[in-house]
Amino acid sequence: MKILYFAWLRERLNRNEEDVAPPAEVTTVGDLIDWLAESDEAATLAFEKRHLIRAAVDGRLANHQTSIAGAATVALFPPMTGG
Amino acid sequence: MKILYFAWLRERLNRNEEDVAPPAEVTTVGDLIDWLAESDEAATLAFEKRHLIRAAVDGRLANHQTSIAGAATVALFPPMTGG
Amino acid sequence: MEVIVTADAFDPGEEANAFMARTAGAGAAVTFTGIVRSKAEDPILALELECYVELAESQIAAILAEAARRFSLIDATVIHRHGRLVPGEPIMQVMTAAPHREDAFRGAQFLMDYLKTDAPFWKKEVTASGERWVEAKKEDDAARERWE
Amino acid sequence: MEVIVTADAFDPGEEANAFMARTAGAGAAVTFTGIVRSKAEDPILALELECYVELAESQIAAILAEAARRFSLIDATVIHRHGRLVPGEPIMQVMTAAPHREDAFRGAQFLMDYLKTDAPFWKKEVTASGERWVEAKKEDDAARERWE
Repeated sequence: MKILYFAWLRERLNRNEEDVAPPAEVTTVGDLIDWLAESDEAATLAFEKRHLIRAAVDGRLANHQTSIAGAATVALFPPMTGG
Repeated sequence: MKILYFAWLRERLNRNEEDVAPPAEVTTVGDLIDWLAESDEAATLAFEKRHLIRAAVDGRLANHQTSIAGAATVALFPPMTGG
Repeated sequence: MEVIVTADAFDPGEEANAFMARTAGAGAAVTFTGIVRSKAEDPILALELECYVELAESQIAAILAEAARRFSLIDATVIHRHGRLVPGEPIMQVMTAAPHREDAFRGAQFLMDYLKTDAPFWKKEVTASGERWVEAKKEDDAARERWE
Repeated sequence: MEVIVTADAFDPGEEANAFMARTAGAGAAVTFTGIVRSKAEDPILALELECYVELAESQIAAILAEAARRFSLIDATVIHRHGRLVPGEPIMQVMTAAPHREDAFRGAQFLMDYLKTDAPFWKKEVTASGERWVEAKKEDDAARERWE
């Protein structure tokens, strides 16, 4: 599963993307965030404000309850500030 | 006193403007409309829908109660349809 | 703040660019362009706009000043044509600039609502079967009243 | 309906003219242009816009379709830049065309409110003393919620 990072989340993690293989019990976006947060200290800090993390699963906006079953790409990012 | 006419009021009266000298008892826009309506048959017809007539006195939008005392120019016209 | 009442054609995009170029510090610019419309089921050949030019200029200037005050506009311009126009031609354009988008939008809407009812222009449609004056719309009065 | 997500600069007036040229039958066209703003008391050197391009394109297309449906738009276009921009440069532009002005205005406002909260762009301000990510505003969430 490919994870994409944007904006300050990308900067804090110091990577644009990574390939991960979460265990079977990681079934939702929220689970994925919790699991990624345990990777290392930088990740724990980056995901600290968990409620601020937005997501897209396979190119569709998602929320923390959205399933990631079978997903190829999950994007994680802060609240959007376009327009 | 110069009277200016616009749009269908101008067309029905068949004139753009005219100079008039209303009697002393004609003190408001409404009085002026009533007085002009008595000029001839075309005027009676043109001013028939009295409530539709809008006015400007010396270049300021006015209503039927507005005084015309000392006015140099009174414009009379139908509701505006600009924009 | 600029008022242009003219019989000449104008270029909407060029005017918008010129407006934005002279409006430093604005984060938001809104342009409304009114265009001569011809319905397929009832085509018009031309739109004739009659205008009381002196009053139009002073009225639009007053409406602009009020809009700038109410919506903290950095700048605003109204261009309004008169004379004979054909379908597809721009009739008029309102441009507003403000620090934030909501004021720019509301300023432009306010200007449009007031121009519709308080600027001395009269539209006549020329069709194949004759001419007809456009009647003032009740909706336009209602739209204006929401700002009172 | 057109979505342009690009790193290239665009000409706001030229785009508005091209939009109006391809929108026959509209009586009303509204253009909103968002411009990089630098406050005198807190100047910025540049605005860096990060973008998730694929998602931006599909999200904007979905928002456009919804706007067209709600406000009977004849046409609508969104242009949104990403990359490094300097103060005074246009960031993005929304254009709507409708038979009547109220729909054109409301369609453009709807698009703006949704773009602010639902299009994957992130702004970073570059100042003489460093860089800072622009925070999402509560007002933008509130503005969006009025359409729910």
